[in-house]
Amino acid sequence: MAKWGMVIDLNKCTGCGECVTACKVELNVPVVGPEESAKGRTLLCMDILSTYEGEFPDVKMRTLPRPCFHCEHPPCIKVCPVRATYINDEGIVAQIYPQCIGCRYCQVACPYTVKYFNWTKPEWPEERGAALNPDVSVRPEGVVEKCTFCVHRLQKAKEQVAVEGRELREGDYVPACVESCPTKAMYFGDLDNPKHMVSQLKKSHRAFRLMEDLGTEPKVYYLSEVE
Amino acid sequence: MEISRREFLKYLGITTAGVSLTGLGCDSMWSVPDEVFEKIGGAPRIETWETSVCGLCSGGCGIKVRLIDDIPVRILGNPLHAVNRGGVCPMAEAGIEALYNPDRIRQPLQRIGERGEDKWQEISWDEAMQTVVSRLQGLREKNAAHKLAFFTGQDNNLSSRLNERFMQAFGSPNLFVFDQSKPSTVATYLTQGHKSALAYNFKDIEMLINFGADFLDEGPSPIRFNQLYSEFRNRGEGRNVKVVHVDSRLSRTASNSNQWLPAKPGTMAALALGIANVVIKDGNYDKRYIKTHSFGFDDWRDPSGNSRIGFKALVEDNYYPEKVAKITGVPARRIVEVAREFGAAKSALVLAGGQAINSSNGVYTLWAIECLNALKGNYADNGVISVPKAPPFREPPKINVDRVAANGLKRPDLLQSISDICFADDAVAFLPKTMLENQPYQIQVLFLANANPVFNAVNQSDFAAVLEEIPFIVSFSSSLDETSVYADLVLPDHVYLEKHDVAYSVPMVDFSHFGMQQPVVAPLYNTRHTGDVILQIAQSLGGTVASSLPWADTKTYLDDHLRGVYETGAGTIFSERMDEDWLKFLKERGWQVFEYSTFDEFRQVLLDKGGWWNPFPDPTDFRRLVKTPSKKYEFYSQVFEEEIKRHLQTTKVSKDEENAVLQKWKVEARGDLAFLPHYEAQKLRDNEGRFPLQLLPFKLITNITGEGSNLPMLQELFGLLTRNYWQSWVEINPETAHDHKISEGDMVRIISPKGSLEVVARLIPGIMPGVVYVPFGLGHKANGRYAKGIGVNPYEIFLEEFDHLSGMSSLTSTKVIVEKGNRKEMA
Amino acid sequence: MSERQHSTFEDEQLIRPIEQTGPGFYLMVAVLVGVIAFAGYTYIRQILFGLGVTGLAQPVSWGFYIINFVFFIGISHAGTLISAILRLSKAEWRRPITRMAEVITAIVLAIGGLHPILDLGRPDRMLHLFTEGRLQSPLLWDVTSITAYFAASTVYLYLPMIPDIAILRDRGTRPRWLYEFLAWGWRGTEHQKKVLERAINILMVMVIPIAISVHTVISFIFSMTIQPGWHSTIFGPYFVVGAIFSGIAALLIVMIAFRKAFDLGKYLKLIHFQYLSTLLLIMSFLWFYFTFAEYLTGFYGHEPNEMRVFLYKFTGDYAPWFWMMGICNFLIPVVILVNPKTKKIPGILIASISVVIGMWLERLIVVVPSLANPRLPYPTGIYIPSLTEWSLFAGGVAVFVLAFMLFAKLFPLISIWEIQEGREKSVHAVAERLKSYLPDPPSEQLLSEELGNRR
Amino acid sequence: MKNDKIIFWLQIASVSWIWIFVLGVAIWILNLIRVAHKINDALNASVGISIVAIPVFFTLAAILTYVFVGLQKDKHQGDVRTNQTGGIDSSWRGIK
Repeated sequence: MAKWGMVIDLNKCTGCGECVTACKVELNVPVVGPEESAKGRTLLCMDILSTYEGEFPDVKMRTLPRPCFHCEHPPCIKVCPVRATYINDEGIVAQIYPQCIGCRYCQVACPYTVKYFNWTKPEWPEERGAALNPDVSVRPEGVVEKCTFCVHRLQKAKEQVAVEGRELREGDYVPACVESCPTKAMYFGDLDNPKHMVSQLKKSHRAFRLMEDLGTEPKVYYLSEVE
Repeated sequence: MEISRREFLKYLGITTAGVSLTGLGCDSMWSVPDEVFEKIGGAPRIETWETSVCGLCSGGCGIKVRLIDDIPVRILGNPLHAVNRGGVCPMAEAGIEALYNPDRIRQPLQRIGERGEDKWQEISWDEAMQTVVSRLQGLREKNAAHKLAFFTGQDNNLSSRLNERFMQAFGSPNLFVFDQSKPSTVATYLTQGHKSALAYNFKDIEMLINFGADFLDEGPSPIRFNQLYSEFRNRGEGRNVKVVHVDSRLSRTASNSNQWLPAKPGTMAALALGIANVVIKDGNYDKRYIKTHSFGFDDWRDPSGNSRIGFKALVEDNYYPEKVAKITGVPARRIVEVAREFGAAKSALVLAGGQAINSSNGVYTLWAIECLNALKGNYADNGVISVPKAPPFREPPKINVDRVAANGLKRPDLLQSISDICFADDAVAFLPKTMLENQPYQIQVLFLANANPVFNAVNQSDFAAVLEEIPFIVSFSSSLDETSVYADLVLPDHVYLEKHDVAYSVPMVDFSHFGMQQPVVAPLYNTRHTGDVILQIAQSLGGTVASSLPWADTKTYLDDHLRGVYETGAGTIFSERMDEDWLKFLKERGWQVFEYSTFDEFRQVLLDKGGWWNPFPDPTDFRRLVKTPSKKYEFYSQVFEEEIKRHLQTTKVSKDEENAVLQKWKVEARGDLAFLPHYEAQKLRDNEGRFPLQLLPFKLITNITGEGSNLPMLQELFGLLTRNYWQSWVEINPETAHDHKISEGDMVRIISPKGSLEVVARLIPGIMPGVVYVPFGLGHKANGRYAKGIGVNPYEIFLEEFDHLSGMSSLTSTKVIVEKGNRKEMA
Repeated sequence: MSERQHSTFEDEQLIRPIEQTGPGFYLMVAVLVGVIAFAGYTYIRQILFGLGVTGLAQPVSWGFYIINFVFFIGISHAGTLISAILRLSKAEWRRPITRMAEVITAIVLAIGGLHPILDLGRPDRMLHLFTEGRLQSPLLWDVTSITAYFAASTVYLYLPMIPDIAILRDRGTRPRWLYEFLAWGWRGTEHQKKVLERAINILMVMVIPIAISVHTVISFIFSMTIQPGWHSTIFGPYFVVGAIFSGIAALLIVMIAFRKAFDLGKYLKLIHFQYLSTLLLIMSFLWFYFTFAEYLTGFYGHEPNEMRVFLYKFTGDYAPWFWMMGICNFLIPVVILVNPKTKKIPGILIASISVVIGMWLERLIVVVPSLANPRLPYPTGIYIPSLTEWSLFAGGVAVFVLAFMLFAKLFPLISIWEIQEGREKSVHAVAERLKSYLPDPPSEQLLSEELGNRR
Repeated sequence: MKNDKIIFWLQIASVSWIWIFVLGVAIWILNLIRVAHKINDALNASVGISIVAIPVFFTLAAILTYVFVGLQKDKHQGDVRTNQTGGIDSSWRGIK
């Protein structure tokens, strides 16, 4: 079985924010509006973290795209009381929206704070009509949501591959953020397949994962910047 | 913790784990389907893709639109497009919301309230057209064709050339372009005598010094620069480009550079000359080029035998690193390091933008920076800098000018009568000066298309006053922006996803190219392509106006142009797996890459692939391009001397006359110095220290033009990196903030002599102490529910200062005080 | 006949509130029902508009509901646990206290146990807990242990009440059928007494571990995650100590209130309050010890994430609450209760109220700062509860007071039979017991030998 | 007395209710174990908890039943309503 994972080359990333936008559009993540946003309820399944290092004039700004890390040992699924979040055998940590009771325990338990809660009913202007991604369900209010590695694309890819009668190849399945990254800083593939780019890149001496000491075994690797 | 997924799902009775593929995707066991959810269900879901060009800024990025059952649902980059190569910025991605924006104008509107009151009545197209045509006919009958003015926005597409053509055929010289991202050409003109926009080839450069151009956030085509900057540091060991960024704010461009030199705002000229000083001292410049192709580098004698000072002496005497360090705040050691590296680099490029241009000493700053390029010989034939040709469009038939039009065109345009600016080309900001006094004549009819000076000019209130006075204003906007609310009639344009156009010559791209914009969806509302409307007006006006614009609609007009490309067979349509080198290889061996049997076939392929490019441009021959009196690159600008002569309409200028003119143009230097690049300190009004801080704006990739504010997605991601969604903020250095007793998240009031703003404070170490930054883009007073009343517009409190050589607004001349406000920010 | 009967009954006073109702009662009920109705209204609004009506957000996504859940469950430890421990240790002064303690437990547990439901984004999907529950989640451990504790403490409240119910039944107090039904045919025979005593003894032993498990498991909600400030082995005992601490304080408040309202000075003497407040003082020290141990380990380890939460509490946004907690939980009770002059009813009341407030703050300090300081550089969130949350909190308290008042209307708040048993049996039993603790008296022979030697 | 009968049956019903409740809890936990087993998810945790939880509930129900049955024995001993000393305190005295 494949172990889907991502490698983000920080040396290539410029922090433009396209992955964030692509994610919002692809996953039909609603726009919450100014009032809700001011309360800190913006939904960003993909986010960019930025930090400043040093003091003027020797300052460095670092940007770090942050999807869900799809941990191999996810702390979120252990605590879910109703199996609304689970890890499948391809390593994708997913959320079942119709199952979620909205207790937000997974959100609280995630050491990376990648889970978001739909505090209000998602709304789009009426004029928008059906112009949403039909591959992804629109969340009801009151459930937790997260980055799914665009798992709907995996299913589409599998169907496509089945029709064409071949094996799944690298690049058949990539999440929206990876697909849209203008600087090609993001790689996606099977971490266990030595032919896939990601499995080679993760061995790079520049590769690291966030908070490896927690033992969560994230499946998103970063390649550090070259100074 | 292992769950077999299939079993798990079987158990849960759902097939797709929360994301639906077919049907509703959620099992009936639990699902409480939402209305939106149901809306998605049901249809057959046929997925198609259409290519087009993004129309949200002048970057002209190629896009690929995903349609489900002919409904556009997502916008991606067109990977074949030569400019953006598959990447798009957040703005383009959010473009889908422009299409479905609930505040779009759906029908021609006629004003029923007061000017600017935003009260409208829907009218039919016929009625609206009739009104416009009768007004225009009235002008021509009175032999006053010049009293029609046209304010447009971006001008690098073919439909805006249609506007130009219309204005000429009609007989008015008053077409003005309000494009913020247009690079200034004044410095180029002063040194080289031509006004061509320059483009840059980054392929072989080793070093890049960027003076203040926030390419990664502002563009033009910011995504192209994001790709370039990323590539600069990933070319491989030893081949990476060293990028030095000069700016007072650690922008994303600065942080993606190797080195950041924080120079005080308005002092970049000094820094550039300081670098020149070291380079010249080290003798690390292109001596051959300087010797044979430049003028005024060494001291020289004029025809009357007077000794004149040259660039070298000027720089060596005045801009040694220690002095420059004092002016700019950049340590001398750093200046020397950077200059040594710059000098040593085999191929190095210097670029400028942002506060280097938009400051009261902008022309001299740009000039000084350009001289660094000259020192590296970049205006020779090393291919680093070029002037790309426009694509070989077929030239449209000659414009017929009747008597009325000829009379109109003879009249000076609105800017020519302004005497206190040197070059009026980019001086649209000066329009209110003449228009308010009805000089040289009063404008009777004004057309507005994509121009929004009431929002994005520093003298926006003057523009508003101008609009109040104009008898008849027609807006072609698709949304009621700040400027359009002053219109009498709104003839709504399609949104870019609904119309045909050709976008070409994206600024700074070094090869000729164009992208095909095509409707990916039938117009949602009763709107019309502005090109069609212009053509129809021309037809209704009849006579030479009609015969000069003989096309039935924009599409035929565009096709007519494209035929030229088809017939010359130059370049190639964007294509898969055909990289530049491979195409070059083919071309060099004389093979035509693609051939099309008919024009229609060519056109179809163009639309499918998204555009055309010529990856192998002929190198620019600057020797032929340079049109200075000396026929060389002029460190000492004789062009400027000529300009003064032309201004005074004499051939001989006395010292006093010259000084008077310089005085008028707010140049402080006198004598030779005025004709050489030099540093002039900005004069900042700070009323005896009452305003201790300097206010500057910056832009964000999430809303490059400020016109993306009516897209909720962009509003929500506006301050993505600082997490200021749906709001403006001020960036302050922590030290400065401490001095002013401001802490992170405080509501603060920024007060300039002109007004005040209330925003949230963000303490950011990447800001120079003493300078505060407010993002541009929010603070709309109109433009729909998502834009109106969100955030603040810093331009409201900027002083109306200008660079009187270029007429550009100065954004570095405003001093402010920042006070702690009353309420604490929630969140 | 009944007149005479009543007048001769020694503990008449304990029954009187059941049989007579003053206007104050109705007024109080009206006010409480008003508060509860408003809380109900805000909850319905929350169901309609979603959790958006609360002050919760990213990253502080747990707030008042979880805080109150932990707080109320903590209060519930007043009762059953204290009464069981006192009974087990044969502390004779427990007699007038146990009933009240047990009632607090049963009521507050019901209220606290429902709080997680308020917190759900989708309360309509509650049933998923039963059909799809996942026992690895500490939330389900809570469901199980709170259910068990609720069942056990209700039984533990009910069984010792049977003889008292029989008294009411025999007096003919209305509604008669209720007492008839609840008395389970108690006649006070030797056999019945033995059965009851045996049952109570078993329950007493059983209820202690259950009670401890409840609060331990509640602490596990936090400590099972790997979040800084939460992931601590001390949390189980720390929460239990805190729970007993707040429970005693709540018990003292209730005792003082009903002593005043029902004029029970004869039964609840100063000595009871002093004994109980000594216990409170001990718990205060114990609480301080645990708090100290908890924070010292965090501080000494100086792990950056841990430190951020630590500093947020000590010097950051939550410093006012943190130090107020310290003052309320330690400084005030210790100062008041150490000094015999202030260790009187008013002082004890102040100390108790301060402890209840302090313990609520402690729950706040546990829940919010850890969430407000995510490990990755997100903005730290300020949590400001909305009116909905405040009104539901007030509603919870109102339900408690109302339920307690209704209980007092139906059943005696002080166990009549235990008082009587104390009067009649225990004086002698205690004397005997005391004698058994003392060294045995010297025998005759030794005594005479001793005398002989002296001579 | 007819009233007594009704009350007796109500008492029986309430005691049975506790058993229904306890059985319900047991069935619930067992169901969760079944689910956990079926999808191979956290079985040991489920079993562990059931081992502790189920006996506790049964013990509780057993105690209650024990008391109920125990009290039934002397249900009709000494008609209290005619007892002059009033209430149960007489029986306590009797014990002494």
